[in-house]
Amino acid sequence: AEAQQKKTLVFVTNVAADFWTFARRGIEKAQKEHPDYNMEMIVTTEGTAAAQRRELDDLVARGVAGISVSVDDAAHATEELNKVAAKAVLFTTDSDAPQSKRVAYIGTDNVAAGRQAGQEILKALPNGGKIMLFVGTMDADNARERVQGIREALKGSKVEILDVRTDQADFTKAKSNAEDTLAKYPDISLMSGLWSYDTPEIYDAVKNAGKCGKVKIVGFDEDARTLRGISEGCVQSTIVQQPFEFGYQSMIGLIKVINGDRSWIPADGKIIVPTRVIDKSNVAEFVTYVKTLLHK
Amino acid sequence: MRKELGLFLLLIVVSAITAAINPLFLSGVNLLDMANLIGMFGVFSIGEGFTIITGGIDLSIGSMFALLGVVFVDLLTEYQVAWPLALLAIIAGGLVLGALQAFLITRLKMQPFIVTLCGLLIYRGAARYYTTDSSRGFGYGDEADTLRTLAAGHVYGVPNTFIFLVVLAVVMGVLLHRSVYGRYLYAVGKNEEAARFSGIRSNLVIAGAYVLSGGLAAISTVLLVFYTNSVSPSSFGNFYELYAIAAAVLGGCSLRGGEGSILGIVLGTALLQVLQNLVNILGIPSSLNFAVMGTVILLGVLTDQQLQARRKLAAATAGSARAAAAPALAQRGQQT
Amino acid sequence: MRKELGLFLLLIVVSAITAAINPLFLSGVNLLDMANLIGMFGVFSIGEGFTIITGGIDLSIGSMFALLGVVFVDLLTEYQVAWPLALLAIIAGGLVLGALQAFLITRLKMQPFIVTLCGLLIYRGAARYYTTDSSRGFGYGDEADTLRTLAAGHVYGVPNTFIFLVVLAVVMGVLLHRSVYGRYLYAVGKNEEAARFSGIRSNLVIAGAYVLSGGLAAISTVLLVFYTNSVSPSSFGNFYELYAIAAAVLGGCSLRGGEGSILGIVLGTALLQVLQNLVNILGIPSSLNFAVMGTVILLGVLTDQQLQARRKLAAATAGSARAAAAPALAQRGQQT
Amino acid sequence: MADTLLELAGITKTYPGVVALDNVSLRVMRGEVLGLVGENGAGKSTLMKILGGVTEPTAGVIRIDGREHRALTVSGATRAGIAFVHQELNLFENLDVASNVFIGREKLAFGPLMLVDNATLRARVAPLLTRLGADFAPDTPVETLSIAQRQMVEIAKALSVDARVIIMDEPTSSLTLSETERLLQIVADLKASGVAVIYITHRLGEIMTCADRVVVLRDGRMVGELGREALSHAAMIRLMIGRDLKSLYVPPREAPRAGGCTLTGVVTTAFPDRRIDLSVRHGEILGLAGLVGSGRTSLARTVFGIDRLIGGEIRLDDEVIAIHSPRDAIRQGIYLVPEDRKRAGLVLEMPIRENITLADLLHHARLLLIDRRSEARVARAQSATLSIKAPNIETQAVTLSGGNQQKVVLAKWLSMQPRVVIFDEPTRGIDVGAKTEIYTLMRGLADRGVAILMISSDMEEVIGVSDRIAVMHEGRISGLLEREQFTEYNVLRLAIGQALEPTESAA
Ligand SMILES: Nc1ncnc2c1ncn2[C@@H]1O[C@H](COP(=O)(O)OP(=O)(O)OP(=O)(O)O)[C@@H](O)[C@H]1O
Ligand SMILES: Nc1ncnc2c1ncn2[C@@H]1O[C@H](COP(=O)(O)OP(=O)(O)OP(=O)(O)O)[C@@H](O)[C@H]1O
Ligand SMILES: [Mg+2]
Ligand SMILES: [Mg+2]
Repeated sequence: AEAQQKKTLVFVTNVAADFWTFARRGIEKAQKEHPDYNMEMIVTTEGTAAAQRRELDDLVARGVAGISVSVDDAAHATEELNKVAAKAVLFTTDSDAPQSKRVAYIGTDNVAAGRQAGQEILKALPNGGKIMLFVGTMDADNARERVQGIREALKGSKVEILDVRTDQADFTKAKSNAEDTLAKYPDISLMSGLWSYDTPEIYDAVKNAGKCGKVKIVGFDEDARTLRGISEGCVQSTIVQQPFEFGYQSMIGLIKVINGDRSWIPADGKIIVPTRVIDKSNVAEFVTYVKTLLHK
Repeated sequence: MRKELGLFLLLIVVSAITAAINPLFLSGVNLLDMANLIGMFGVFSIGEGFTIITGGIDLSIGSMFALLGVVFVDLLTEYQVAWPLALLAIIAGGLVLGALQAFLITRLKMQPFIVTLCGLLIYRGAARYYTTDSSRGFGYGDEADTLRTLAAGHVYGVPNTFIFLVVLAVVMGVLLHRSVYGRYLYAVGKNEEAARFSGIRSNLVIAGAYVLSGGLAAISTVLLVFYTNSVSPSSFGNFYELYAIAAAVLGGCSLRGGEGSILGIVLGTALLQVLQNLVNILGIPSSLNFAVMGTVILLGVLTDQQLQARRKLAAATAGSARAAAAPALAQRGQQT
Repeated sequence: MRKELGLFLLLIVVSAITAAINPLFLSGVNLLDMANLIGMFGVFSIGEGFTIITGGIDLSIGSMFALLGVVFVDLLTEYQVAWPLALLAIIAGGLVLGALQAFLITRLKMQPFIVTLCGLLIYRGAARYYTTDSSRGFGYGDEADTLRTLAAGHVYGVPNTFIFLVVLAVVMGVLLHRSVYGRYLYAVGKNEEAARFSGIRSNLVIAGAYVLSGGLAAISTVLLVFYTNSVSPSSFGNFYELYAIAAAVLGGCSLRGGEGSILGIVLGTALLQVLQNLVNILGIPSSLNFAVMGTVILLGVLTDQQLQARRKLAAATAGSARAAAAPALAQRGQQT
Repeated sequence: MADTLLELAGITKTYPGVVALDNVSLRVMRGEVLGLVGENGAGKSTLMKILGGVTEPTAGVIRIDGREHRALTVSGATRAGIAFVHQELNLFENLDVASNVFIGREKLAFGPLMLVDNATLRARVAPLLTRLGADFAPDTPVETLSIAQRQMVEIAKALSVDARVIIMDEPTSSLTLSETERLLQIVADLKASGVAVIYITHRLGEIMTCADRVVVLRDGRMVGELGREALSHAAMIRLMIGRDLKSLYVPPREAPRAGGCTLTGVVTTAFPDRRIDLSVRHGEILGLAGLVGSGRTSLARTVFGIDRLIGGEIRLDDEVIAIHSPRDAIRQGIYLVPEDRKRAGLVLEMPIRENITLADLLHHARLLLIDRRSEARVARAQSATLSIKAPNIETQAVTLSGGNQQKVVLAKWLSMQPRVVIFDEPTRGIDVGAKTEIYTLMRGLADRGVAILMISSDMEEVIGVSDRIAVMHEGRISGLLEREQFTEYNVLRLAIGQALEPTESAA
């Protein structure tokens, strides 16, 4: 019965990915600070808009007080989100839906992150070259935005994007895509993985082919092997988001709004958690940070 | 009817337990949300049921959703086609895909599993290629508002999808259980050769099931599109054929063909939806969603089978011997 | 052998065309990459083939990979278990899961499709729950380097996985085509009742196939884990059962049971991998990956079927009569 | 003979590699019973399938009411008043009896809705079942019926058509004497009402009883026609196999020995409240007769370990043996030749060699690997001894005729060491030539000291082959007959559960 009294806050992800483990830690931290709330995380089963809509409906039916959601297919979910916003405090995180009546967005600016990656690519290839991008699916917003950012940054340079290969989030396929690229383009200069597992698979493929250093790698996110690759010098750099902050700030922010405090929210509602570039210079310190977060 | 009764009881028990733990399960909002989902999933599960009754299977449904879905949205938004036309085009599309599969199965004598598996691969590939992997949706405008109201609206709070399913179930129930076509379907599903010897054009009967499944998949596409308002070609409808198969099998369809009822399929769909709902309502970790579903299906089918075996044993006292042995053998025995 | 020959020719033709367009297809690097993938996928496809020959199916393979995969990595990294122990534990795990399914299928007489579908749902759910949806990988340390060298290394450039597959294929080929168990397997797959009337313990024979499939899935898990170096419980091995089924069916296994050969399954696996590779090598949009696969399977099965029908027509001159009619009928029989 | 009802002229049917029918012409008169006989594979069923519209002839015409057809369809044939009782059962287990009887010809209600009017169907089927003496109702699901009952449903199906010609392709293959008699009575009634019947059977006695005229086919050709007056077993057999048959039955060469298989108080799942006591001695053939559903097959399945033994014990040479599975039975040398050879006797798609060695594979294996040469040796020897007609031992069993298939099943057991062999309907659907060979084999076995239990519904066979006859009635043994008591009358009395007349037993 007591559980019914407590207000419930829920964090809804878009796909099942590692990334969200960090957010979970953030939520756990918030939970410790606010034991009078009941905090949950829902890792979706399917990663489809339909599944997410069902989850949101069910949460509204359950009468939860606040929801922070990484929106699947944000451009088209407005109506559903508005329905949710009418019943609960609604934040978006990681993937925004600016047209909706969400109160705030806490997350990355993926186009900016893409631009950052573009800068890193330029740094790695001062004389230009051919590059290949790898991602799970291109119909995900963050994939499109990152590609867009990279293209913007590379505009006018001598770097040529050959193609974007997709793998449906199948790691084996991701790795064989990387291997096939090495086979097809012996002169490839750089490969970039846009989703967290892509970069480590590229790293493995490049390393197995004995092409470390010859083929540069720039990636996204903080997979352990990505970081190891950076320490080894096989991976140039990676752009990391701060999902821990997504989780933590979402919960704290929801509580603030529930208590009537909206003063901290900017006009467009966007609270951008900046992305960071991890390269050889700061990787050691970052690894320690990640380890303490994950293994506690 | 015994099978349906058992399923109904299972549904009641599961619901009662859930409601006991969290009474919100029975709240109006939740019930109507579920009704809506049952409506959408029920439509294509009925189609799947028809193909299963012929002794076949349709694995292509989920990919059909993706292909028809992106085309449908494009017709409305990109090409500004009037909604009745777009609707017709999509339904025609579903029927044509169904007919194509039917042709390969009945004329070229390919196995349904293979044909529809290739359909699964090809349709989704086509959808992804056509959209160059970008999703399609109704974003800014309010396209096809009339159709949207029809597909996603409600009457006195009851979702139209649910009303549609009820009507469809009645119509399909009459078709399957009372009409000549239905009878032939059962006959063909059980013993195709004998059906041909009885002058039944079994090819036509089987083809009908696949065409119907395609048509109902098309209608479901429209319902699903208006539910999510967008279609991402790589994930839209992924795996939904498994829901449909599970619903049909739970509802008493046998993959060996010749068995199943509309009521059973609808109840099966309802059970699957309740199971998914309760995971969220009870706050069970969502990672266990599929596991809960798998466990309940397993236990459900198992209990039903044991009960039936016992019933048969009891009936056998009346003097039948081979009765018990034969089906047990046939269980995993040869076909046709 | 004719079927295998046809498949081999198809493989040659596809390869030749690809090589003609892009000679890099035949580069050492590419061939060895492919050999590695064929090695990994071949192992579990052989297991799948065994279950299909009994007239059943194993849909649970992909989810087994996920469950066994996360446990395996955890044993090595989290619990620092010595690698031989961890390897044994995982293989035992695969065998136990297989045995569990075998029990439900042979003892409780449930349909293999249902049992393994529930396995698919439950194992993945368990994997996700166990890891709370986070992936497991070899990150910072160099765990199990000996085993890694065994699983992911190579001898004179030839990947160990491929060598393993060749050895396995020979062993399994002898088991299937020369041993008493193999003969029983075909007999049970073709006509379980007649097999039982000949004193064959068909339950044991069928159970053997599922246990074997589980065991080979476990070995594949290890190979796959060392290939990707990490396991995401929600996506690892997703859909791989379909690859396995497709490879087996392409290779001549019939879903009605009683047909198929190891050589065919291996060739089928090879064809599927070549198809995926050529999409990348020829720079065909990734979105068409599955579509290409679907189309080639469809055309392959279709051509083969037409050729066989023609051959049978010719062979019938030798005097066999009803033989031709019977399989044609059964062609579209139901599956178990 | 003025009334020609229909005529088949110059019918030829070729399957790839086989000429099933070669220029056969046939005329059917109104109200006659035309017997059609011939060896297995002679083309009887094929000819009838053409008439029933199930297959198309390669050449020839079908004349009905003066109109010529190149081929008929099933519905066309039905419209022309041709009804068909198929040789292979063509029923739908998932539907009830009435639905099966009217399948493809449903009575519709509600006009354009094309709904099936079940009530009418059932009402129409009920009298047909009564006429056949069937003990089940129109709404009984077919899956609960025995083979014999199913055969009655097939017959009811033919009767339900208002037919002018009824084709009966081995309608009695699963029926025992009393049902057969009833059917023959129905045939007579049909004839009296002007309906023609084409009657195919391998039980020549039935032909003798009912046929007005007999047409004999051999190898797809019509080899002769016998009028009522010229009808005799010998004449038919001569035409069928092209020579005289010395004698159908072989007498025993040695007297039965001591020992054998003894059942005491055996209870089967089919009749949980009945106990069976029976013993078969080494060297004898014990016939087991009874009506349809009397429990003979269940007894055989129980002894062979397919069905569970609920009570009682089985002794072999005075030793109690435990049989939980066919494996146990086989280990004891107890073998079963099942009644449904295609389903239970053979793996049809396997070659003869593999079928023959299937039950004894371990003897052809070293280290669990099969020695194909040893297999081939045994298979070749067996097919020579049993004179199996096939191109070679790698021929698939499907392609063989019924008689040769049955011989393969026998070869499987004969290659091992039989002590007791149970034959369940050993000659069902098998032509006279092959029958004799099988009888000779059985007798040969018995003479070698094997105990043989022969379940048969063919009265001639039971009386001709057995040394003793046991009769079952509703799950129990209702009596035993010694050779001098062998009469149809006695068997039948016991089969319907009446005691023998005292004069008989005194004699
Ligand atoms: N498939 C079946 N379903 C229900 N009851 C059956 C079936 N087969 C046989 N029975 C019943 O079981 C009992 C014993 O049948 P069984 O087959 O052993 O007798 P049988 O004398 O061999 O008959 P048949 O001549 O048909 O083989 C009978 O009461 C029969 O009606
Ligand atoms: N569908 C078919 N395809 C090829 N050959 C066939 C087919 N049906 C029958 N045959 C062949 O035609 C010939 C005649 O067969 P049919 O079934 O007419 O013989 P039957 O006289 O009815 O024999 P039985 O007494 O065994 O029933 C046989 O050689 C048979 O193998
Ligand atoms: Mg015949
Ligand atoms: Mg019997």
